Amino acid sequence: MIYSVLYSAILLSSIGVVAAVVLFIVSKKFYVYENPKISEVEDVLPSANCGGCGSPGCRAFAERLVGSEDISELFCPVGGNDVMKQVADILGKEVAEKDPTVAVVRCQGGCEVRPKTTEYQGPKSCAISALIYSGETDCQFGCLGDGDCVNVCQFDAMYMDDNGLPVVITDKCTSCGACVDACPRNIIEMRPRNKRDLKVFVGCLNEDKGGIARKACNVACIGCSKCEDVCPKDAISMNNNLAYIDAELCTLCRKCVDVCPTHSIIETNFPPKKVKTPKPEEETVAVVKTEAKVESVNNETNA
Amino acid sequence: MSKKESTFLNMTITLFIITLVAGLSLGYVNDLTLEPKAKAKLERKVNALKQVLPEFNNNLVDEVTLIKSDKAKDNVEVYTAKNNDNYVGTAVVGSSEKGYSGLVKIMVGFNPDGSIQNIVVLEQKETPGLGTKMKEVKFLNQFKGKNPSQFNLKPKKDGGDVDALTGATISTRAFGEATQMAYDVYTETKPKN
Amino acid sequence: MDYILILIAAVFVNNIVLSQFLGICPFLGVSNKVSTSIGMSGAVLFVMTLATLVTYLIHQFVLVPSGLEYLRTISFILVIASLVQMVEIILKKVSPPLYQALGVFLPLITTNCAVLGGAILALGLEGGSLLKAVFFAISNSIGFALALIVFASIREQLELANIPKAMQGVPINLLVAGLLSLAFLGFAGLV
Amino acid sequence: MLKTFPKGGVHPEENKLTSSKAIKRMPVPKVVYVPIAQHIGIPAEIIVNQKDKVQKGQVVAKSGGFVSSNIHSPVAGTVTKLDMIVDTSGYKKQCIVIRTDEKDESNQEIPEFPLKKEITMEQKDILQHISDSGIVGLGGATFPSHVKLDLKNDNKVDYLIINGVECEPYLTADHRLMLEKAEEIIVGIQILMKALHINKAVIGIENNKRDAIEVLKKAAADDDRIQVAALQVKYPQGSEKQLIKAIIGREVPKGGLPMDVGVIVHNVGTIFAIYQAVQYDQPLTERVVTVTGKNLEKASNFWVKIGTPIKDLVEEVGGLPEGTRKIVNGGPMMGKAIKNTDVPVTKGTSGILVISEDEASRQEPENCIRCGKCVFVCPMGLEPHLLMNLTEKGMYERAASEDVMTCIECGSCSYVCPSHRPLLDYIRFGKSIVKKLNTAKN
Amino acid sequence: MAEQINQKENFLKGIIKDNPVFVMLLGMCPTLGVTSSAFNGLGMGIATLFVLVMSNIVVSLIKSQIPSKVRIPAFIIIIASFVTIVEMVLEAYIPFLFEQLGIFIPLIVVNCLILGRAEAFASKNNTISSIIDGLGMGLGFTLALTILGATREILGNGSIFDFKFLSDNASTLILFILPPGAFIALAYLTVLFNKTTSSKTN
Amino acid sequence: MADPIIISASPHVHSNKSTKNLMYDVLYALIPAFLVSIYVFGVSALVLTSVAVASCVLFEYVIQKYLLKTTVTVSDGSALITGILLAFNLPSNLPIWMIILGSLVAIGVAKLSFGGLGYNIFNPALVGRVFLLISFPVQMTSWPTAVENNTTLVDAVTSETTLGIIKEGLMYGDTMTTISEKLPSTIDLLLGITGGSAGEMSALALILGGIFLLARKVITWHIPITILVTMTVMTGIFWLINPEQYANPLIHLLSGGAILGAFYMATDLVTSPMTKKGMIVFAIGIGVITVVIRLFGAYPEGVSFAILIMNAFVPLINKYFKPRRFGSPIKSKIV
Ligand SMILES: Cc1cc2nc3c(=O)[nH]c(=O)nc-3n(C[C@H](O)[C@H](O)[C@H](O)COP(=O)(O)O)c2cc1C
Ligand SMILES: Cc1cc2nc3c(=O)[nH]c(=O)nc-3n(C[C@H](O)[C@H](O)[C@H](O)COP(=O)(O)O)c2cc1C
Ligand SMILES: Cc1cc2nc3c(=O)[nH]c(=O)nc-3n(C[C@H](O)[C@H](O)[C@H](O)COP(=O)(O)O)c2cc1C
Ligand SMILES: Cc1cc2nc3c(=O)[nH]c(=O)nc-3n(C[C@H](O)[C@H](O)[C@H](O)CO)c2cc1C
Ligand code: SF4
Ligand code: SF4
Ligand code: SF4
Ligand code: SF4
Ligand code: FES
Repeated sequence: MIYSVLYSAILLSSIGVVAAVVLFIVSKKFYVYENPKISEVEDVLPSANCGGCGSPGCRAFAERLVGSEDISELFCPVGGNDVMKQVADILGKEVAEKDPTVAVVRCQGGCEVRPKTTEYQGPKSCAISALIYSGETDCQFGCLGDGDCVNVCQFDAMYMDDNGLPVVITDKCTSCGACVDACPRNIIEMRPRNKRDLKVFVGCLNEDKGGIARKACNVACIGCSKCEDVCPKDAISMNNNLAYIDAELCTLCRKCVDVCPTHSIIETNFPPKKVKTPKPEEETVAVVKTEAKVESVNNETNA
Repeated sequence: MSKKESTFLNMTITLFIITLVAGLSLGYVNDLTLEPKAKAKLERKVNALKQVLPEFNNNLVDEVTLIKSDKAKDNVEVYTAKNNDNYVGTAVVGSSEKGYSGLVKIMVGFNPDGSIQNIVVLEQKETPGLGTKMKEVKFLNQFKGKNPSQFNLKPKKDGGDVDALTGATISTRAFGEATQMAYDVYTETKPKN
Repeated sequence: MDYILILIAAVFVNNIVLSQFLGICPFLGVSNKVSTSIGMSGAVLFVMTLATLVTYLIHQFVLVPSGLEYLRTISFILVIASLVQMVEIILKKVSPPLYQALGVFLPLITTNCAVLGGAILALGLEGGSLLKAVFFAISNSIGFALALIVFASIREQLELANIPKAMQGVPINLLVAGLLSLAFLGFAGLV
Repeated sequence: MLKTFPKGGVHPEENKLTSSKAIKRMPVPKVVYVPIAQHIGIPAEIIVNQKDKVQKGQVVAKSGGFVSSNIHSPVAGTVTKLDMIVDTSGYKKQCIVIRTDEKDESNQEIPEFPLKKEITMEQKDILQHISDSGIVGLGGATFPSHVKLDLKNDNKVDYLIINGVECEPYLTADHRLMLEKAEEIIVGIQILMKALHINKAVIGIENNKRDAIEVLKKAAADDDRIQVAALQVKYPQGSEKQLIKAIIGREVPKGGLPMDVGVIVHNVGTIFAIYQAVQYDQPLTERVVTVTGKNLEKASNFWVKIGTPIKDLVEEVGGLPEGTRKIVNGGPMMGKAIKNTDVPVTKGTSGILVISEDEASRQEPENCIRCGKCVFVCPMGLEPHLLMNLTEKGMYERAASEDVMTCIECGSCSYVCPSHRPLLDYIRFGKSIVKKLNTAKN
Repeated sequence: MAEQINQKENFLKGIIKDNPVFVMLLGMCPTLGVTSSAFNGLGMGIATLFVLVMSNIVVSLIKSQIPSKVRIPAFIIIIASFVTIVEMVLEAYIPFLFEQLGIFIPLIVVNCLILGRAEAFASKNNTISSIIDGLGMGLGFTLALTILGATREILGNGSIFDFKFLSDNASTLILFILPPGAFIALAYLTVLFNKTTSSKTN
Repeated sequence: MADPIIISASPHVHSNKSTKNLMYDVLYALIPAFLVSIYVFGVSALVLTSVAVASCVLFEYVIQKYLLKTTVTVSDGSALITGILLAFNLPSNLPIWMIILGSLVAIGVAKLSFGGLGYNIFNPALVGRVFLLISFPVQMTSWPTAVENNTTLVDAVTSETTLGIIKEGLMYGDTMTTISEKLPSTIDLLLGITGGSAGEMSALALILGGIFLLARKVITWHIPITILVTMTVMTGIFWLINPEQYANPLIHLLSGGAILGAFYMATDLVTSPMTKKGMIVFAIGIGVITVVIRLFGAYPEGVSFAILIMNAFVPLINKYFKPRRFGSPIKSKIV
């Protein structure tokens, strides 16, 4: 009986030795080097695979990070500076701090202020309806309201409100930029997140002349230049009947907000001002304003 | 992590040692279980025999006789049971290829008077829920105590005495045929005392 | 005739995946595209045939004579694992295009029940011979390929369907496999 | 058996309500809105300023590049504004607004030119003239004709096919034109044949316009180079690829042009415009427009100045009927729905279709039942259901490999789908994305 | 590694969060192949559990002695040894189960669950954690197999653990003890599992 | 303006065919066969059909509304057809609870689990039927005897189907000559005075409905005719080789589910290929598999399995038998 034990040991160990020899040859002859740092970097990346960094997925971005000499140009918007610091630690390279950004919706043309003049029938998609015409209202620059941006947001950071406009939940927004790409109208812009998420920006993209714009939408920028005049920092420029606030220059003084006759300029997360007696004809506008503040309340509780 | 370097020598040695240990321990366990394994195999057959035969105490499995039969491909196993050297019955393995899905193999135990003591089904591939019902006691019971010389092993549909399984006349037929074969062999080999 | 029966049995009646439940992991895993499933099938065909050939020889000429049948499992798996690696090396060197097509699937195959299971099943064939065992392995691989490719094409189509959320992913794949297996029951009794 | 293209196609209700209505001349509008992008390609460049006086037929916008075309003032008057006006694309586009000078004689006189048969112009002058006259394809694509006719030497074109099919339901503009200007069209064909050294021409006409077939046959009787082919009634027979296949059996290769099989296709309207330009030096400033709709009192065909607001046309036929829900620029299969009647007529406007409530609404889409009807009717051999699904699920690469780009947007698939799926909507979107991806790749 | 492992979590993860069958889809062949009755499922589960725990122990003990290039073959041998032991023991002492499980016993070797745990866990953690991991995973596997087996047995045979609760004549859904039933039952059990676990986390 | 102008993309007109139309056409086509089944099997056929239809529709409603919480689409009529076709494939004396179970499997498992109408890979009614056949072989293979002008409530007498008689006879070792004495006459087969599933017996009534479907362009000839021709050729060859072992083609065509399957089940739009070439390949597959199962398999009847098996191949067929793209090289190669 002891023989059988012996036999089995001999047989198995000879197979084992043969296997070892074979494997040794394999490992010697066909050695493929892969930088172990790639997987290390990949581990710290958020694995959202959103493409916000410009690479097709996190793994590809990790490869690019490891492969590049200078990674200060590369940035993972989802992970933000924290992640980039970790990456830099792993790679022993410098990263540039990026101001955190957040998506803002530059249109306030909800149902009440921007009357519908036609009815669209077809797939509910901004990109598709934009192919056939300028939308259900007379404004051909504003939001189409079919929510392509909301659909592409992987982080549930957007929703369509009752007014038919998208709203960004700034706390959830990772600034991946997917919505910016999805919007056929370029309504969405990435703007600096600033302290306490304070922002001042023009909530309109209508390039039509004042009268036409105003007729299409109550809160349209009519290109009156009052804000440009009042801005102490020259942060506001006028182009094609439309004001634009340069976030780099803007100091959040909010002088422009008050002078805008159509309330086109949106401020977020500022403490409530002393209540102005609302002028009667501005009732509809007031609705929009409270809407904007609802958003700010949301953010402050979480910030 | 303190992983060892992979060099030719330590790779070979590691695998050698592991396989050696594995081989030794497996050999050892095999030795340990060799006997129980053999016993277990035996027990299965003995169990079947116990079910179909009256009490016996001879070593049936070793005393199997193989009989040639024109109805079966292989030799037919016949077990002669004795209790204290008294002949108490015979178990015959009968089979039929005419099952719904081919082979049906059963073991039939006969009392010395030729009546059926009991039957167990050894192998069958019939349709679950139809032909497989032949394994059920309800079906098997109708054969107990019957002597095939008086009890026609064909299903009633074909003029026999067997209550067919619902929806499985073919299986019943095969079962009857296998039993008949067992009986035929039994009558040929029945000890004449 | 024997061989035809083996083929029909392995491909349709006792399909290795759909009724023997071997190689389910690659069946579920490498079946999202028809093109990859074809590559996988090719790799399985190759490895399975080779593995059955070698293990059959080992069994017949080493294990049985020395009375070491109980080492079947461990020696088979070792041989298969080494074999797969070796094939990988050789393929890489001899035929890079073939390696591109099949090579990526090779590591997956080591831990694939179908190969080990097929090798073990081949030992139990009635009236077994080396040729029969190898033919059996080929038939099984064809059965595997058939199931895998059909399944992959179904999955490609389902990619475009609006499957209820709860059913997405694993459940719907299992369900398709189940219904496929249900349909294949129709071949029962052919052999 | 009448000729037709072999695969696909549908046969919607023809509804040619206006085929017996002779073409009437619209009164000269008070104001015309002339968009600078009336053709495929680069928009023309405006060369007039506000307050400029312009003559009738004067170039007001010059061809802006190789694939572009001149635009002429349809009236004599004053440029009042250069403005953004919603055009047929649904978007505001640059327009030249011209107020008609009521005193200017050229606006009053109705030019009915007598038939002029002999072709005196030299070959290369002909092409130059076509180019100068701002002629673009009037069959719907508005592709600048001089580009199409600018044959490279290595291209052997041996067939001129004249598209008189007018397979769109409702529309009768080409039909009437063929009836009323048959001789001129034949001369136009001869002009092109001379210009391009082609000596085989076929006029393709669907069999629901038998009178036009007769008339043209008679007109072409003296010239045995010109044939008239009667075709089975089937949409989209008018699409050039299908038409070529139907008439001479050649198949334009995937991604290719008619030229690749030695054919040039022109619409009868274009031919007439070429005749006018070559024989009488008239630039393209007016065209035939069918104004139609089941509820219109006086649906008819009109000679309309380019730039006329559609409002004027609608007034002419008795105003928008009660319950109008949709106004289509073009036919019901390929036309574009427009936002309002302020939109001006352009070179591409072949008809105005006014649709009421019950016809206008789309039905709710349901799941695709894989009936394959869209596959059977697609004249291009595509699988519309698959293309739509792929686009919907964002699989543009696969859509591209399934030849989404070869879709001619005929709409047969959407028309026939029993589940009311917006197939073409998605396919068009898919095409736009694939095009973007392709340009990004190059 | 200095990381402190919460042993309770380590144990529980295999049962719910990373359940090898419902979540990780490991070892599908035995899962589908042997579960025609609750008892078979349980038996297979326990056999796997045994191999899993034992190989985890051995691997974690000798992990630092194995050169990384032969890691996988070494693990395979270790696993295969235990599988062979199980095979022999079953054959000797529970022959009935041995026959029922058939080819799936040697196939425990290629059950990705075992190699996966050896590779992903035991080769990186200490012995105690590895045992607990093996126990958790093994129990999760056993549980899943038993549930699947029980479901199929109840539906297909009107019995559970061979205890027949329906009369002999009652019609049962035989389909469920046949191959298609395995796939279909597992499909819907997975849905159920996902539903219950996801509603728990919410 | 009260109602604003509608903007939508072209085309602006639509054919008047809708999914609902198609489904109801199938419904009308099945009426003759339904009447025959009532005539032959009496009230039980009526009960069977109504239970199957009601439960299919109900399951679709309940599952969509309460389980999946999606839009309810019962009004498209597809569940109705699934119900009727399921019923037509069952023996009319099947216990009610089994009918309901079959409907649950057809609708819940085979259809809604895949996302509902249009997304299923396998023919729901057939999945339901095969599920029942395998689960309850006894009940599913004992058919009530056909009686002209049947007025009984419960059929106590069961009988064999034509194919069952042949299969069993051949298994027993009989030859076709002796077996054919037990078979119903060709006229009875045509009219449907024979045992079998509720709706599959009357070849004449089914063909009548099939012609209606062809005329209404709900289906094309490719699938049904190819199936029947393939079956005729296959069985014909075997019959010519040995008429004692193999039944003649006419019996094969007129018995079992051949006609029902060919005209109503294989043609299911959702689960059949989308090109004519594909349809012919699909139909040849069904014909061949059916005959193979009938002649050599365990089951006397193979149409259901054959259709289900070929259903699985449909995505593959669609992939490799695409319509020829306009303007692609004439010899379209199979990629
Ligand atoms: C799916 C299926 C499986 C069957 N399985 C069996 C079987 O295992 N055994 C059997 O005798 N008959 C089986 N049959 C039934 C036979 O074809 C035949 O109908 C039956 O034996 C007639 O028996 P009866 O006269 O008792 O109804 C099966 C039938 C079908 C449709
Ligand atoms: C679907 C479809 C239908 C068309 N129908 C017509 C038609 O009926 N009549 C016509 O002249 N052109 C029709 N065309 C346009 C022709 O394809 C082609 O562009 C035109 O005949 C070229 O002539 P042109 O350049 O003079 O316009 C159609 C195009 C498409 C895509
Ligand atoms: C970029 C481009 C270049 C073209 N070049 C030519 C050309 O050189 N010759 C020609 O006959 N047609 C040319 N065409 C016109 C097409 O053949 C066709 O008439 C036009 O796209 C409209 O056809 P449809 O109405 O059938 O869509 C060109 C079209 C495009 C878009
Ligand atoms: C011609 C035609 C045949 C059909 N055949 C079936 C069938 O055999 N089984 C079925 O469940 N539904 C059938 N339907 C209904 C419907 O297509 C089916 O329920 C879908 O498969 C469900 O997605 C049929 C419908 C049509 C129009
Ligand atoms: S809101 Fe826009 S930028 Fe922010 S996470 Fe969503 S998609 Fe990305
Ligand atoms: S912001 Fe842009 S993408 Fe979002 S709903 Fe509006 S138009 Fe659509
Ligand atoms: S896919 Fe394109 S070419 Fe084909 S039918 Fe549809 S619109 Fe016409
Ligand atoms: S016509 Fe409509 S329902 Fe039919 S296959 Fe095409 S998309 Fe699907
Ligand atoms: S358990 Fe993974 S392939 Fe079988």
